[in-house]
Amino acid sequence: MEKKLKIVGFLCNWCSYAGADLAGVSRFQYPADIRVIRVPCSGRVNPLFILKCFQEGADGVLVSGCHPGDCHYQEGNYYTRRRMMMLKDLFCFFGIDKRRFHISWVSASEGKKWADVVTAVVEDVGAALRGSEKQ
Amino acid sequence: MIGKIREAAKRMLDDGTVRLFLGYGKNGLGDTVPVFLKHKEDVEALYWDETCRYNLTRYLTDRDVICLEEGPVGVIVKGCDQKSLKVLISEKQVERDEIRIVGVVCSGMKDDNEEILSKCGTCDSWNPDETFCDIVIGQTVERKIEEDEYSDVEEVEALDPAQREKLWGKYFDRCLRCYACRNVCPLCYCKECILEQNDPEWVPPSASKENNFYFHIIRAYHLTGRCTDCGECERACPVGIPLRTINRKMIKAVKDGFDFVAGKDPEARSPLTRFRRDDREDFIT
Amino acid sequence: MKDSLVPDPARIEDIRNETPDVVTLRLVFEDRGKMETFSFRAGQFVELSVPKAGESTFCIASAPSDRGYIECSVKKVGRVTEAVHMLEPGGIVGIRGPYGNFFPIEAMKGGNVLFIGGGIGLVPLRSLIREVLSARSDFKRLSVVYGARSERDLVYKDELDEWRTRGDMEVVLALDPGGEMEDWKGEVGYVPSVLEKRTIETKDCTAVTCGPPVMIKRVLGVLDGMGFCSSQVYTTLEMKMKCGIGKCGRCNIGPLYVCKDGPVFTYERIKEFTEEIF
Amino acid sequence: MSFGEKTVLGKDELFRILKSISEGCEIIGPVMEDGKPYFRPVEGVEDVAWDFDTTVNGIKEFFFPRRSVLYEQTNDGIRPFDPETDKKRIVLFSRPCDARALTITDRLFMGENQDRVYGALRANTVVVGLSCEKAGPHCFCLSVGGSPFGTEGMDVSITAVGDDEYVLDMVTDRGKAFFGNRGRKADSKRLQEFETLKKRAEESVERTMRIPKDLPSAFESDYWKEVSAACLKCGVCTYLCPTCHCFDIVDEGFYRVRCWDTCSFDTFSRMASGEDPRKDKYMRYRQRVYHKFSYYKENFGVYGCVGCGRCTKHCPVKTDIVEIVSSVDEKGMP
Repeated sequence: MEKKLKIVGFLCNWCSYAGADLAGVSRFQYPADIRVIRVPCSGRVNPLFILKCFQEGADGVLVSGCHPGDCHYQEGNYYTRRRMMMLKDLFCFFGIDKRRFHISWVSASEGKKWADVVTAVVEDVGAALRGSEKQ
Repeated sequence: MIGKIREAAKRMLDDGTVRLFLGYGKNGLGDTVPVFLKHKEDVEALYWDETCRYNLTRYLTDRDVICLEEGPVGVIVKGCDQKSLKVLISEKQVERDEIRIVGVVCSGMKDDNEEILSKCGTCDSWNPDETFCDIVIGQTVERKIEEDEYSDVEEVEALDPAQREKLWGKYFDRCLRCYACRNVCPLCYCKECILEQNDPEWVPPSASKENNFYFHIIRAYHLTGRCTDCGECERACPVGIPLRTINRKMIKAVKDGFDFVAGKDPEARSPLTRFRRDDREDFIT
Repeated sequence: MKDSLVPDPARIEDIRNETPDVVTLRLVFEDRGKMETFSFRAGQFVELSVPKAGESTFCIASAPSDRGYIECSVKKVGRVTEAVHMLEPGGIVGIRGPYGNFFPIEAMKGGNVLFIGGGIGLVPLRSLIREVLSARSDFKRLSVVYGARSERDLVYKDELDEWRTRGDMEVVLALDPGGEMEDWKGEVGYVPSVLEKRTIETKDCTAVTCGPPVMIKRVLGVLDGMGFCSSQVYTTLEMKMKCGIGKCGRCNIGPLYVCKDGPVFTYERIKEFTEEIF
Repeated sequence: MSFGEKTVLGKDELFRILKSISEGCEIIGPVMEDGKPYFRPVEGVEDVAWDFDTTVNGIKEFFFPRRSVLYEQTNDGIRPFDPETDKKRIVLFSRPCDARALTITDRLFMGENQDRVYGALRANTVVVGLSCEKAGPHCFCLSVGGSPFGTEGMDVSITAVGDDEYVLDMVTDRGKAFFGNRGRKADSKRLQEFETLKKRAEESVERTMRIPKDLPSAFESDYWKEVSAACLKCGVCTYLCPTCHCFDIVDEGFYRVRCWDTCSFDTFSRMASGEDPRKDKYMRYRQRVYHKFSYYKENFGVYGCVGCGRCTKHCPVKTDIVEIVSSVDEKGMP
């Protein structure tokens, strides 16, 4: 069996966390390589948190919030979107494989989507790591 | 030109328009240094030539030198420095009323080897903005502005991730963490930088390649949407890290992503404190 | 070669809450031999460290005559001290030391001693007081003037009571104005003002003070006014220290390194550097 | 060959000797990186520059590393990190100022409570120096007791004497043991030439620092506020200084790490309580000057400065310590 990855997921309380919950209740299967940190809003995710994750040895990071327009606080995730866009760009520029850092929108009703997102993220992170090992 | 600068400074100090004047002078070695004048008799110390590279707006937020509440301060700005000043005003670090701006037309600054600075080649603001400055000194320079191609940034972008990591690794391995880049930056004015916090400690203070990597990510990110490419960081770096390339990467990203260029409008808000409902989504998983 | 920057592990035997933000740790070296050979003098300090948090400087609060353990009192102010407060009895910390100089207890013998402390500044004085009391007959009059912000901020409350009731020493407790409750029986006022109001025989008297920098500064002024000669006045200074052995370069006052040449200084010695200390 | 006697070698021969004696050693030498000279670990002697201006960094960081792990905290207790004492290292072509700086930091690190890391790195390293033919525009070594032809801190000193020939001077027993008897005895013509070059090199030092006799008297002067006004409080001057040695001890995870620190930084002397005895910029700048030119002299008998001029050359705002110290008597006395 493949080595378990360490992926940190920052999930907003109102949508993605509930979505993940729903995925569990609905028994959708998805890899268990993700460790979830619940945040009030994806806008709470300070880019420093993401840096800290990588610094402390995380293989990947996922930030997940409500769909644009659905933020519990009206507009928190719009800011997140801008911040993460820039951060991802910067990571890329410095040579951190872009497949190691993901942003997704998962609503409370999208249990299936959550499972799909995690599956895709785990695959991507794994691929990135295999790629760098080859180097 | 220098005569006019001295005259302007003298007048302002004399009639009490300002209580302090920030300009350029010379030290005993003949090197250009920032000078802080308090008396009109001192204006002879002012100089102007193509080595006045420093961005003096950096000192406007230096509490060890200036307390803006105590009365207005005069400052010499070049076109490039003026952009930083606009950001400082937009971020409410400096009140426009607290300063008197002496814009000086610049036709490019030179480094210690007498070569024109790379930032001056693509500079679009040799002539300070007359509507923004209190006085503009010097004849307006007519020149064809070269389109900024961001070729330095694109060169790095063309590499694959592993090559990029190696490239920056080479530079960051050299980094001493002297923080000259941060301290010389007019926009790094935080009273307590997060790099100095130890609880939580975001990056350990020791200069290892890995720690430096995170330090530079943080530095670049904090300047995203704010940096005006005055190039002071790169100039100050004793070990030659191409910091402008990093900053310019983010300038380009902000321009592409949000159609925003910092330092144009003193009223503008940084793009990361705003949003559009139809912002790009192509990076979302 | 033993690295002087590598600490020895010590186990926390007991933790006492002194105030809401001060605890006293009783520490015993894991290596029994080390415990037996560990000797120090009142006024010296140790570098105490908690893994993952770092290392910080603490005065030894117990007296050299207290054998088999050492005590440190720790006020919660930063990263290391917060980590210390999270520890429980049985936990392990690292200790380097003892470092620095000490109170010249021999020179104080045969005379009066006046101890002036403020807040957590009583810690190094406690070590000295305990040492003095263990040979009480060698000294004449002993007085303690100690103040804190409020009653709950007084450290070593039980010991203060014990000193007050033993009959052979004078203990004056003071609280900052506004910090006293209705039933407070001691003085109200800042330590320097409380001190100023007292008549003190300066002849053959050594004054020892420790507290927040602003208090020390004013106390030194008051003592000066009372007629104390600056060589009769001792203070122990707090500076940021890292190495404890005079190398890391941050704790100097002029050419004197607090960690090596101090922390105990006579007022005479530091007079010219007061701008840098306070 | 008697000890202290100078010998002469051709460049090719010297190169061969350096190559053979550095076999199996880690070699540190001057190399060009992006157009600037630095001291770096190199693969072989052939990578080393023979003609170079003052390097950006000195050789300090190879004895007092920017970051050194002191020990690791494990479940089984404390595991000290051993500096690789058995590994031999050779520093090639240290300039006289950088080598002399080692003798200054030795006084601090090798004295009482000897520093384990520094001590080990000093012990396993041979320093081969290269005299300066000509001083740089920022050099002022003569003012602080050094010389472009100085040999303090070196084990072997090499001097170019023209015709692609080099004069070798075995400064220490260790250098001699390492090099063995090499070259032919320098004849009087060569020795005379050596002296002429030395004189010429010394004359090329243009800058002079006048160190005030009574620096402590100027302590409370407003002069320090004036001269430090433009200072950025960065660490360029101190980190590039070959004698600055201040450090911090921090925990990085379960590693205890000793890393560089500088009196310029806001956090250097700030306590957890927020108290800071040197809270203003001028106090920190003054601390740097006093540490070098007053306290170090008082405590260790030498100035904490070798006159390499790096602090002035690399200062982002060209703060010139030579001018500042030299003018204390005139402008700084209360």
